[in-house]
Amino acid sequence: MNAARHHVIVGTGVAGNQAARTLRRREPDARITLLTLSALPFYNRYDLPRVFRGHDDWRDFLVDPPSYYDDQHIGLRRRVQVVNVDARRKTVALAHNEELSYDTLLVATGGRGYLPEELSEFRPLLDGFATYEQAMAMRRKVPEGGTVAILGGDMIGLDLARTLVDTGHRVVVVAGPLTFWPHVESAAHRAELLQVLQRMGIEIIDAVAEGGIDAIQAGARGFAARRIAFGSGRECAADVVLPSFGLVPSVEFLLGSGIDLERGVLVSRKLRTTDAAILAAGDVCQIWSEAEKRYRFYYGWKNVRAMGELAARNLTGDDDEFEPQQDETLHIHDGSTIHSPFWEYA
Amino acid sequence: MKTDVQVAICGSAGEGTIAAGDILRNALAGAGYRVISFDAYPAEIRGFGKCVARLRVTTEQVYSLKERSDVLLCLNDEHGIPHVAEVRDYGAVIYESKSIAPLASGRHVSAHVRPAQIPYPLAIRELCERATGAVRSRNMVALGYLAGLFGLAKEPFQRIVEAKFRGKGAVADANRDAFEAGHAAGVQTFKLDAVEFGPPVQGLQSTMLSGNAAVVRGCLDAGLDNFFGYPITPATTIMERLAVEMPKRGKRLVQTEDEISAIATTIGAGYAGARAATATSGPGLALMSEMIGLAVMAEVPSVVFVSQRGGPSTGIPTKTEQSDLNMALYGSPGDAPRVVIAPTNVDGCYRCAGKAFEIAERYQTPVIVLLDLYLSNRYESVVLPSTPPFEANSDKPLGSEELGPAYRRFALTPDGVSPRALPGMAGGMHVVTGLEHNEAGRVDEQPDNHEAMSRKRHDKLQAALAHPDFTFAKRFGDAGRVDVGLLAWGSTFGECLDAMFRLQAEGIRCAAMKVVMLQPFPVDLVTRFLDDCAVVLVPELNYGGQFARLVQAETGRLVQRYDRVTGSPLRVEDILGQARRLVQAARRKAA
Amino acid sequence: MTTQPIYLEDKLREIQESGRLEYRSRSMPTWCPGCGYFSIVDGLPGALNHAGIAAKDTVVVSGIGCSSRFPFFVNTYGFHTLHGRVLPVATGIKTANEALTVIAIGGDGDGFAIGGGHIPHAARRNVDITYLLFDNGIYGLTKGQTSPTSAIGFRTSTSPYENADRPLNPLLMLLSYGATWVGQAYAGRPQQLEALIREAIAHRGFSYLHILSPCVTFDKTDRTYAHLGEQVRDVPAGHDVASQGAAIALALQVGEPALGVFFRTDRPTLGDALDAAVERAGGKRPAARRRAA
Amino acid sequence: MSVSMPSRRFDAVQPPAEMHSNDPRDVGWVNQNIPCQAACPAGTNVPAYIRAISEGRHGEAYEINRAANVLPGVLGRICSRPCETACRHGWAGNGESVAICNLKRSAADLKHDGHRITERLYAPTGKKIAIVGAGPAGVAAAHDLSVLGHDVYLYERERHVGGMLRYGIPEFRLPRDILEFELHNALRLGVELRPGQGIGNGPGDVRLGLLLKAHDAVLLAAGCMAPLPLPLPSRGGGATIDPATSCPDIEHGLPFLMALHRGESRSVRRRVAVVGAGFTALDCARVAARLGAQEVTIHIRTAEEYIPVTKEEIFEAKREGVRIKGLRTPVGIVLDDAGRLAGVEFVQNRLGGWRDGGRRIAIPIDGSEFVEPCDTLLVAIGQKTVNDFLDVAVDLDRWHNVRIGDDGMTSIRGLFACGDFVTGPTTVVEAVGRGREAARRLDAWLMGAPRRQRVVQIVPVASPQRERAYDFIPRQAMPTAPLHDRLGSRQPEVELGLDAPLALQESRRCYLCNLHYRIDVDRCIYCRACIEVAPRNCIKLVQGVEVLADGSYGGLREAREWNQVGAIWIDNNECIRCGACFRACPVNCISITRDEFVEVDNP
Repeated sequence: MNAARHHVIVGTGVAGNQAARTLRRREPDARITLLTLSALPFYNRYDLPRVFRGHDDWRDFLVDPPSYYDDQHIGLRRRVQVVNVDARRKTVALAHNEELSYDTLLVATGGRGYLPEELSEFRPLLDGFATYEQAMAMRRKVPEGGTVAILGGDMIGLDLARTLVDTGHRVVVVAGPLTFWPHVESAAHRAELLQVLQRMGIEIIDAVAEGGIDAIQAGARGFAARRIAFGSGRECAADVVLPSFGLVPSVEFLLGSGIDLERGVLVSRKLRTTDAAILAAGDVCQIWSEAEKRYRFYYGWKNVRAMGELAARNLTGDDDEFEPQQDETLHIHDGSTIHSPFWEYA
Repeated sequence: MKTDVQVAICGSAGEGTIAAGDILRNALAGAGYRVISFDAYPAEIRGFGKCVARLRVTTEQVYSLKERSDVLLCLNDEHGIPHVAEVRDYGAVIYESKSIAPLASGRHVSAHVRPAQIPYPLAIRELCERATGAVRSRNMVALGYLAGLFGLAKEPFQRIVEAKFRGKGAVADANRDAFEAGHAAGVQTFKLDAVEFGPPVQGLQSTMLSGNAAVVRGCLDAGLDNFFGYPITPATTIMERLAVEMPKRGKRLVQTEDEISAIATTIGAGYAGARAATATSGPGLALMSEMIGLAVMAEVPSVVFVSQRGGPSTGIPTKTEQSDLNMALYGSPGDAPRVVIAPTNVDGCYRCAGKAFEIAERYQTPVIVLLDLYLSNRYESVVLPSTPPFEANSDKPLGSEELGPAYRRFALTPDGVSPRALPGMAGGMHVVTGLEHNEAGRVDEQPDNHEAMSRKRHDKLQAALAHPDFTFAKRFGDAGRVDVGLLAWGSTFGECLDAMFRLQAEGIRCAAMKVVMLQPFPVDLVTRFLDDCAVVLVPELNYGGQFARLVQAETGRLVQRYDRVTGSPLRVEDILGQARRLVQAARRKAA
Repeated sequence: MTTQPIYLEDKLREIQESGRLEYRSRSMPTWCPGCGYFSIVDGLPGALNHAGIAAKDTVVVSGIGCSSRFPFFVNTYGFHTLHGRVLPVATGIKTANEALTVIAIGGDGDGFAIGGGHIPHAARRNVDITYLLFDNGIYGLTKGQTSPTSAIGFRTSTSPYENADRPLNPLLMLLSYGATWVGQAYAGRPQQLEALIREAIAHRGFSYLHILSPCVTFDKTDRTYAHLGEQVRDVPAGHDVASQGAAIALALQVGEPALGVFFRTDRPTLGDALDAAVERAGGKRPAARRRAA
Repeated sequence: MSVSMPSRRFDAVQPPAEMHSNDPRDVGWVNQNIPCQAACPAGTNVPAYIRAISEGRHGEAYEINRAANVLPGVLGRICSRPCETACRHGWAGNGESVAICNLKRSAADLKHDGHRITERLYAPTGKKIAIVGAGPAGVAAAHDLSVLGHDVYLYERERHVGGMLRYGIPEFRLPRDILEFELHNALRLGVELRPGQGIGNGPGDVRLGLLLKAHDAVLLAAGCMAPLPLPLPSRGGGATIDPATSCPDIEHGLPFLMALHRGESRSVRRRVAVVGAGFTALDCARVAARLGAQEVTIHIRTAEEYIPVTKEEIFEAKREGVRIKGLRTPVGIVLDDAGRLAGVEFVQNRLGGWRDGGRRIAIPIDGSEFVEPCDTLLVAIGQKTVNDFLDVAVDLDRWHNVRIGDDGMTSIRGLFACGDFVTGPTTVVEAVGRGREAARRLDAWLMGAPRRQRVVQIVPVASPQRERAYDFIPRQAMPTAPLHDRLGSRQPEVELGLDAPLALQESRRCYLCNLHYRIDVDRCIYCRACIEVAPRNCIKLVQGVEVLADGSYGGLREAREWNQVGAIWIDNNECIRCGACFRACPVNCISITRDEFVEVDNP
């Protein structure tokens, strides 16, 4: 029976790919299908800031060569969108009107950037940095020594920020409660950290102190492309504005599937959802933490990869629990630079 | 930067697949690229028929299509899926992203795109409906997308579309809007493939012509007066184009009720002194063969274009083959020698068509110009001479002293060609008949006469082997002794030439020869070539090695046959394989 | 034309119980969507079914052309012959086995151009076959050239400056050739079409049914559903089907094609004549060769 | 045999004459094919009024609404929109549902000032009916019963009629002038108002027993106004207290809102916590934000996906700064030394089984308690009915709501009940629907038989009335007041309404599901021209159709092979009424009718 099993994995991030790798190792004959919205095979998103260091061929970012999927007999379907999961019939519906049936389903859709509702009306004026395409698009928009305004911050945004500063760009971080997301920092420590950021060459604007963001507008001809207006009347010009408020899990396609959701997919520590055939792994998972007595997300490349690995094992006979792999404390080096364990990746 | 991009467009006949290919190749030729293109399409006009249009777009001169395409445009999933595999790594696969009918698992193109290929889903149908309110112009959406994605200039497309749909109001608008919608989508799409269109060739003023279209140009430049025809795939387009062009030049075209009538009327007009022709395919030639016998007997100039298709009988009307050679050479009651010539590319179609009329007139004979579906429907960007390189009149001069009571229509002369009087000429009155006749044209069944006249009809054609300004056979590649020679005729030669270049690149001494005049046969040229080759490969698209047998019979030399009847053109790869095998065998023997 | 809503399952029951579906093949017709020939490929089964003629005793013979794909879509014996050569083949089959119902099928090009030479002879011999001629006034399979029934002024790829050849009048020809049953139908009126096919088959002798049908792909101007729908009318009440003169008069009114039976008469068929010759020779009538059921 | 046909032009469609039908296949078709109307508790004929709007007949659109739900201007603002959840345009692959509710409002907004409402009055019956409670259910019933010719007396304990509409819903969602106008229209047909008159045992109350004697029938529509208590132990093991009474910083949501709407003053402190997941909870949070709270958080037991509030409502609340936190149940409160609220103690939940209406059960996780600091707590976890005023012995169900029979009557002859008073808390449109249903039953009882019945009216339609292009119009967003204009005061309406151009665009999006496309199988020539142009997989070669128990049609059985094709048929379930097939059919064998429910008088 196992030989004939069809494992379908939604999402080809770190978790999905690690799961596929593991599944193949443990079930040489199983049918494995990866589904992704991306046009490219799995590449290292943490690496994307490198586009500002002159790496602009997507092939440089691939983790495995295309031949890997053929050699491993892993079906890789790109630019396909899952719109619905029918847990009873064990099928996923794809946006182009195709139906795909599975024996086991692994949800590894990860998260996408969170945009606070009060900013949603400005969406057309904002940029993203989550995909290779977005990264390249942003690089084209930012001139030599140009300015990038990062709203919020978060460790992904700050990672880009330090690269931008390195490469001679100007970076303004509009700081708020999520500036060090996913780190949770006390008010006192936050103030200190903000100072360190300034020492790192990043300009800081305190959103709250400035009465919040009133509007984001397109700049007039001949001026910077974007203008941010604050409640206080202060203004800030930039070539691109990048909202960076942490991640929200991508679970829309699971609505109505009967799987338990809150913000993410609610899973046991064994990464099992409320449907026996469906597991979840990575940033999309909201896992019960016995220690903290709450459902929580475990971010970071090490955690996500471990989840992918574990989900695959639990899909193929094991029954183990997830153990966090990631140090979550934010360090300051000799008062002049910060270092986040979330910045460590292979 | 060199450009060498092959685009394949596939879909059902009804989806405008062929039309899309046609617009694309014309636009690209117009933009200054070199283009070779070939469409494969079914007998059904609409519905389930599967079509593939392939174009190879280059800046360097090439002679055949590539094995692998760089870009695939799928207008529907069912027909697209089998072709995804032909797309090269980092090539682009463009396909419909929103199916109307539910698709079974794996029946969408996206399930077949290999990891190294770049998927470009496109809501073709929806974009079309949004832009035009209808679904007809889906192909234009796809073309627009292609142009937008690869940054091709819009202008040539707009020019072609404008010309193609001139005066068709709403249809023209719909196609323009659909193209624009697709183009916008293409421009917005982030390009991830490794396919690049470099700048076109500076100042290249080529025109995109199919083999049949080139034949038409040749006919017109040679002053064709009358044309009679009956529709048959793949020759029909010759007549269709002539129907448009001849009246413009005060010439006449008549669609007869069948091929029998078509050849008869052609011969009648030829007898009356007109430059006349008809066009057909194998089945039509079969019907005509008796009449061709009459033309031989009556020594009436007449030109028959034969575009071969898959046989025998109704065979495979929409596939290519070179299997009518024997019928063209011999098909008729009795000994009926005629001239048979076969161009090897679109440019050759033009020259052979024009020359056919000179030869027919000069030697008072039917001339069969052998094409095939692959050549007839193949498009190449060609540069035509500004002034036609053909004689307006090739009739053997008829001195007034020869006219009169003593005039003998079939007088035996040194070159076998008798001065021909045309109806209306004073003192030239005579009778032609299908019965054996004497110099005066009177019925004569005497053995001596029959032998003499038969000799006359055969010998006069030998002079055609010296006809001015005509390529009877031509050698390419390395001079002197070679390890392997490729000998071919007709459409097959392009693949042989590209194969030859590849063999040379592999360090194999190699030459290739095309034979254009098949009857009378250029024995000396071919024999000399054969003697230079350690081994000779004769690739052709028929089962019986008709050309190889002809060569062996005419030269007395042995050649290696390579006969394929897949209905598709030969693949360069296959020719290479055969040639390598022969070379290795020869070397082993030598060692 | 309902004053009550149409209820699907009532219709389906009616159609399925009628048995007509058994005369259809499995393969879906491949004509262009909108083609009038669809109605014929549905009408013949209906007619055969209604007349109670077993599919196995029926042979459908055709030539070359769009219409001649017909045999592939009916569940009877079928013979797809060469361009224009349908009637001789049909005649041969009928002569070999009088027990068969032989339906000859062809288009306007197949029948009146290349095959034109055969029609008069099939008619005057009164071969006991039914000839369904699908007339769409154009060559469809070769992608739209002028046909013998194309109207004057009609533009096609081979008459880009308007067709100047007078279209022939098939009904007039057949009436003059001596066909013993001549009628006309329109693809847009499926029920009437089926009824006429039924009557044509029922007729003993050479029956010729001329079926007007649009080519939606290559004729967007002349013989469209819209135009034909406006032009056609029914054979006037009181028309005398026994009168060849009346029939000819009717056939001459090409402007508004009449639908229905033009002419019907009885005279010995080719089979009768052959039988008679046998009798005169004093021989014995050969029993029609039976096919295994 | 005769084969000649009637000699009129053949291609002309002869449409079916207008007719009424009770055939289960027609009734079933309407039920299955007009999802919005089927989903509306008041059975509003949505396609009809949207069609009217697209033709600029806003007044007529308004009347079509009024005929079903009595208070279109009100529902057009605050309806829970079950119709939009059901809308065909929102089905997979079809895009977003039509903004039905916003259109309903636009009809009310855009009808011209001189608009005269139409009412088909019945002759006076001389019957006297008392209705207790002037909320949506009571008002709807009063309207219908007065139209049917009865003398109606409407009792209301509050000073003004309107119930929840007036006292529960904030003005920024429902301006009062709109409410006044529609209440007036509903009650102007000789309904006698008795505002400020309580029914029950209290001082000044009229006793129900008397009411029963004095009228031919009494209808209880007292609603569901008593807040559910939330007994919470104060941290440090204090006695369980009812927050509403014990601490100035803790209040029940509904009384909080009602007090404000009575004109009493209320205030909140800096950090406001709201517990509860309904419209009341959201209203409390948004009001709190307007009263100057810095941080407003709604704490819910399950998750956003499962709470019975429209997504638009949640989004607007979030834009106003309200945050929602899930999977938590309050288990205690934390008071500071001064006895002021310092925080609320919650326990983490996990999701349990399913409740009806797509809701979830929350199961607390032992030992996962935690404290959220806050200064004001508003409890809006639901309401219950109060029936202690009943001085007559009437049967109750296990939720202690009055039990009614199929005839709408309680265990006491002549005493009817309806609305939330019977069902427990629901929605306004539900209450209206129940009120009208009760009126119908009460009338039937009084008159001895139903006076009206519902039938399917089938009317031929000459053309599709739609263009394919309409299907690509995006859902028109409701214009809203800019953030900084909102939080200052409780008055200005947040949603500004669709103007005429927006309404026209939006109305064109409606598929007009009441259009029924049929193929006349007898005239179809199987040419498939229609399938060629179909925008979806909506026209099928069929060999059978499933007939359901109630005689209506289920799914089509498609044919794969030519000899199985019994008919070509339009799958009205897939059909989006684009009209492409109608235009493409060469023999005009496709007909369109408008099939919809109408109410007709019984003979």
